[in-house]
Amino acid sequence: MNRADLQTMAQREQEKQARFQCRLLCCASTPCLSSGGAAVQQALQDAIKESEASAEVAVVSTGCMGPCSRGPVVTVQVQGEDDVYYENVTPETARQIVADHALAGQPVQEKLLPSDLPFFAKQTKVVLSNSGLIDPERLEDYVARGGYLALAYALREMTPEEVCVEISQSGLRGRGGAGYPTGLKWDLVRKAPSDKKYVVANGDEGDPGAYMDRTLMESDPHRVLEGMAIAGYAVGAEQGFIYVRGEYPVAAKRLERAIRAAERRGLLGSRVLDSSFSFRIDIRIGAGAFVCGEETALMASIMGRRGQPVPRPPYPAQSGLWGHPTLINNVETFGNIVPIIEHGAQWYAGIGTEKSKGTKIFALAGKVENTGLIEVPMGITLREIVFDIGGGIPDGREFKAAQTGGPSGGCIPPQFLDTKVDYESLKALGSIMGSGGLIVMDDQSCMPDVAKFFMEFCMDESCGKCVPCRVGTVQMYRILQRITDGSATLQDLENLEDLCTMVRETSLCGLGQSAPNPVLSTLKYFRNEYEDHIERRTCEAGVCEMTEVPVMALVEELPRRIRAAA
Amino acid sequence: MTQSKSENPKKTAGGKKGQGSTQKVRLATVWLGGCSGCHMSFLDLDERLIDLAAAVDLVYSPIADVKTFPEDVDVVLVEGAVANVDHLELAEQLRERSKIVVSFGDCAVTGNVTSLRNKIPVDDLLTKVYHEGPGAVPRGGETDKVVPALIPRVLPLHQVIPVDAFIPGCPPDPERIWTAVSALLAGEPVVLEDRMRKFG
Amino acid sequence: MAVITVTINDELVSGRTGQSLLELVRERGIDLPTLCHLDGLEERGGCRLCMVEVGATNRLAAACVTPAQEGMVIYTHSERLVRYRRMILELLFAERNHVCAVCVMNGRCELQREAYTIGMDHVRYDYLTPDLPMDASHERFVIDHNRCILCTRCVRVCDSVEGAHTWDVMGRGVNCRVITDLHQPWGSSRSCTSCGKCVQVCPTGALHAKGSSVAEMVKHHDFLQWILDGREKKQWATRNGDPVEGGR
Amino acid sequence: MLCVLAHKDWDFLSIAKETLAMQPPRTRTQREVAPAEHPSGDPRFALIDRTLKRFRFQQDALIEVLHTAQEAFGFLEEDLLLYVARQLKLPPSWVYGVATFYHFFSLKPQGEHNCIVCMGTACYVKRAAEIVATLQAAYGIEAGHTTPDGKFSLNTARCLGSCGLAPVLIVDGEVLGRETPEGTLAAVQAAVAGKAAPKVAVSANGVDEEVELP
Repeated sequence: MNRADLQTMAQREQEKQARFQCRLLCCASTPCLSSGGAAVQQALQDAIKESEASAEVAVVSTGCMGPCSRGPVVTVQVQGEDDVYYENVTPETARQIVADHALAGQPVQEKLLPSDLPFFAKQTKVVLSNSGLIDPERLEDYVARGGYLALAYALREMTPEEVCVEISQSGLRGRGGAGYPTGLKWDLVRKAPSDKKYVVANGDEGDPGAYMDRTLMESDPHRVLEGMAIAGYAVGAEQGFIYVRGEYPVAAKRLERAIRAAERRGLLGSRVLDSSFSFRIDIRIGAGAFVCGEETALMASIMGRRGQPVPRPPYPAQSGLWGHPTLINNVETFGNIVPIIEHGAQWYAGIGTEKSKGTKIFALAGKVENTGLIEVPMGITLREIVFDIGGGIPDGREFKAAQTGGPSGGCIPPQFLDTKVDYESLKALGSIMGSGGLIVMDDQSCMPDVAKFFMEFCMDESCGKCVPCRVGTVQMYRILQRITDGSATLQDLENLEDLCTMVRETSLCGLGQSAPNPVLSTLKYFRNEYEDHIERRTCEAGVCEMTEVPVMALVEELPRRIRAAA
Repeated sequence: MTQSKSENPKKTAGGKKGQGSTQKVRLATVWLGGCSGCHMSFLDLDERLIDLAAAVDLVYSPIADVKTFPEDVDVVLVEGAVANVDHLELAEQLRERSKIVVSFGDCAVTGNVTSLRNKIPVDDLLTKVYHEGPGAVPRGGETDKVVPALIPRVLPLHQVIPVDAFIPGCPPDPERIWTAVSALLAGEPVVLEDRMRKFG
Repeated sequence: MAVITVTINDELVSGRTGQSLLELVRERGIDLPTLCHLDGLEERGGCRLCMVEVGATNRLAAACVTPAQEGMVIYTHSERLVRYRRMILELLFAERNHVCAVCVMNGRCELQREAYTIGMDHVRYDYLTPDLPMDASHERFVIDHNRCILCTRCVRVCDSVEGAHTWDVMGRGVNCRVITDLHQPWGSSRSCTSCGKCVQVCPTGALHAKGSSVAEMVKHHDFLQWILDGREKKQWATRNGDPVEGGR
Repeated sequence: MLCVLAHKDWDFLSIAKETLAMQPPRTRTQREVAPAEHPSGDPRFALIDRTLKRFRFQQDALIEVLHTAQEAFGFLEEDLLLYVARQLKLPPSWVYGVATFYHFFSLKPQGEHNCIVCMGTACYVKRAAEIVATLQAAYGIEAGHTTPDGKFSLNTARCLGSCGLAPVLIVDGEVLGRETPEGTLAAVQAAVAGKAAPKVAVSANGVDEEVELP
């Protein structure tokens, strides 16, 4: 297939879609499926069949539309009208939608989502621009929306160097959390002398409460593949790997299909789009290890080994997979490549703040009205995310903190709600951008308990290679456990802080280095809660039960317990 | 749980009384959960004991017949780990009544052999030793005040009360003890050279 | 190999490209504590004792795995570094059941030596006291997991020098354990050649000869250089010209 | 920990099979070679052999092969690990080290019924810990363990990625969202007793079902 074929394919598909008077887009992402999406889709299809409207009305199974807590979500597209969203659709509503809305033009009022909902209005869809609009399992759908044209353009009109320059000028930074300039990384790999190079997409999205990458892979797999292929062209690699978290079988399956479809059409594989560039992509399925999100551990895992990080330097850009220069980017980063090539670096750099360009996808969850997946421009305030898009805290409760960055991040208190969300600002607050999990907490969350939760996570996920992380996380966890069970002393608090700094500075990889962040940030903003737990043995949020006593109190406590047991 | 206050004790025994004061240093030694080996090693100071006797009043010790821990002690050497509620009580008392508390020997410093039982839950331990072993006794004895209740885990002294100086060793050899004790008597901080800090 | 200049503790030092900071520091006679490092074995960078302060940013780097580069400024014994090293050693002592008083390596143990050298006289953290087994099924050797610090010297020497790869690490985090073959009794391992290299390189009492009692075990590392020199350079002598005593 | 998911709901094998069918011609010669059968004659070994061949016996494919093995056998027993080690020409300790590093691989058989409680941050904030505690108390097992009679396994997951439905759990493949401790216990008891979960929920397997366009 060449560029002209691609355009023909797009045209044919667009015409085909235009023949339908009405298209019913039905979300087939994991959250919607978990709340009954498959039955809804079946009901839509049955209803159409029964009313013999298959020629006018089409049902499309799409990726995520965003408002996951309101799932299953169905979008109705009628030609010449704005899209209409339905929430919490049941099979009954589905039939009604077909009968009233699709066929009679009368929207079903009760499950209607207002289209001017701030949830949608405040978002800027760049990476997710296809998500929820196309069938992720059909290459034609992607091509109809301009898919693979960016790759074709890059291959024909740009040198690899120019691609790297374009990406650099866009100001795109790594979406995995650390925010390393993507263009710089590409250029490093491009310049690295080697006859063999690799491109790796990191889809090992391990942060609990984050599912941006999964959604992107499930909803628009070709965009990731196209981004990787452009990267392969830019750095001179012929082989790519997508490392998909083992917990994401749907994403793996859709990617696998997408790769096959693209290979069949000559969009991947040898001689891509009839050029001299060849690029194969293979999938590697993770097996459940958070540390594999770290790039050196990820490479070890791709090579079938224990996912233990190795010291850098050498960096993967110098010596990565099998000793060859390797470009590793997050899946979401690759999702940004196509729009940059498509619209130009200038356009992209126009979105966001001075140092953080473009948009960021967040998985908004926790104690907030609208949970789901959102894409917002960098520089938006936390307040806008939590109160406008998120719709505020349910049950009239108080906002207490927003947790970003998962176990490597921190908790941001109410006084910083007007902070602009970008890499630097979040770091200055003691948190990180992270991969994009954003958990809202209300006054029912106890901060030492939150810190304990994350420390337990890090303790379980520590690979065991370096001492500070392997043992330090256990010691920090035990201190936090004592704080939350009422047996801690003030000396414990001092030891905890010392351990935090030591583990942060001496650990081998990012997991250990950032493991103390949740503790440090909660200590910074909610120190009084720690002190209440220790000195008064009280938990304001009512989470901790304080069933233990400090060791000296065992003198009275122990005989009492023994008598009670006897 | 850890309560050690100072890494390098500033507090000194001789300090307050001043050099040349005729008043002797009030020294105590305590035996918690240990084998008394540290005390044996202490006695191995041999002829230095005579110098020591001239400089201190031994106000409380397993080798002296004193029932209660006295007030106003200058230095107390504590042998053994904290293993039961009696140890806890005594530890609290000696901390309140002494200026300088010294963890004396590996059991006090690390828990050592005494803490080997920590991997076994207390209930299982008691059952195994007292209820299933030879001459088994019925359960319930441990509630009696006469037998002090075992705390869930044996702890080194500094995890119970703040400790000012540490003399590791199992047992600490007389040289170490003398280095530490003479420093304390001279009103100086205890500084042991490398080899003298060796555990075991 | 180009000559480079590095500033160590405010002193200008010359070295060669390709050298690690650890090599350079040790060449100057500065004692930097290490546990997972052993001359002749592949570096691991896991114990984090050899961390040094690098450059104006005071970022820490493990000297054993950091290549020396022209113009580097490093400090090896700042107050912060000594404090961290002590904490790391305390963490190691707290991790498993290191009861020096009843250990075969008492007096010769590297962990014990690093602890007293750094000034560690007590451990501020919880002793985790895990319930770990001892495996005495091998005819000549014993593995006591209570004393293992997971430096993986045994794994590396078995893989790269003996070539048997009998040892590896199982599990993750604090539950890691060195294993032989399929986590089976050492004595039943079919890949083990009983060469004893793992025992010789083990820094603590985790691997020891059967029958040795408290403070009796003596280990020799010289054999490693002996084998490697012989293998690579066909030189069959140690640095001082004598054959190794414990090498076997 | 998540091994239950791996062999119950997740379709690595079908991915493997499909990919096998789509292999480019260059590996065809290898596929034509008759698979060497495992001496036990257990046909499940043939599945492992297929994955081995797909990856041309590369040692780097260890994790892929272990995925297939666990999918086929439910858990990784020693014999199986040894077989994989021999086929890939890897030391047994290496294979064992890898198999125990990843949460997905289980070296013990799992219970007949299982419940996986999501312990991701969103679920944690919505008190998933109480659900785990309730189940632990009811069945007398810790999370990650199976009851002595082999009837029920309780597991926790890092994040099931359905944060909008928090707290989320999976009982015998059924995804239940916005659960309570009482509701979960009832669902689990029903599952263990062999009845369908009382709550109507769409099968998680639904995600694997193909929905073709009209």
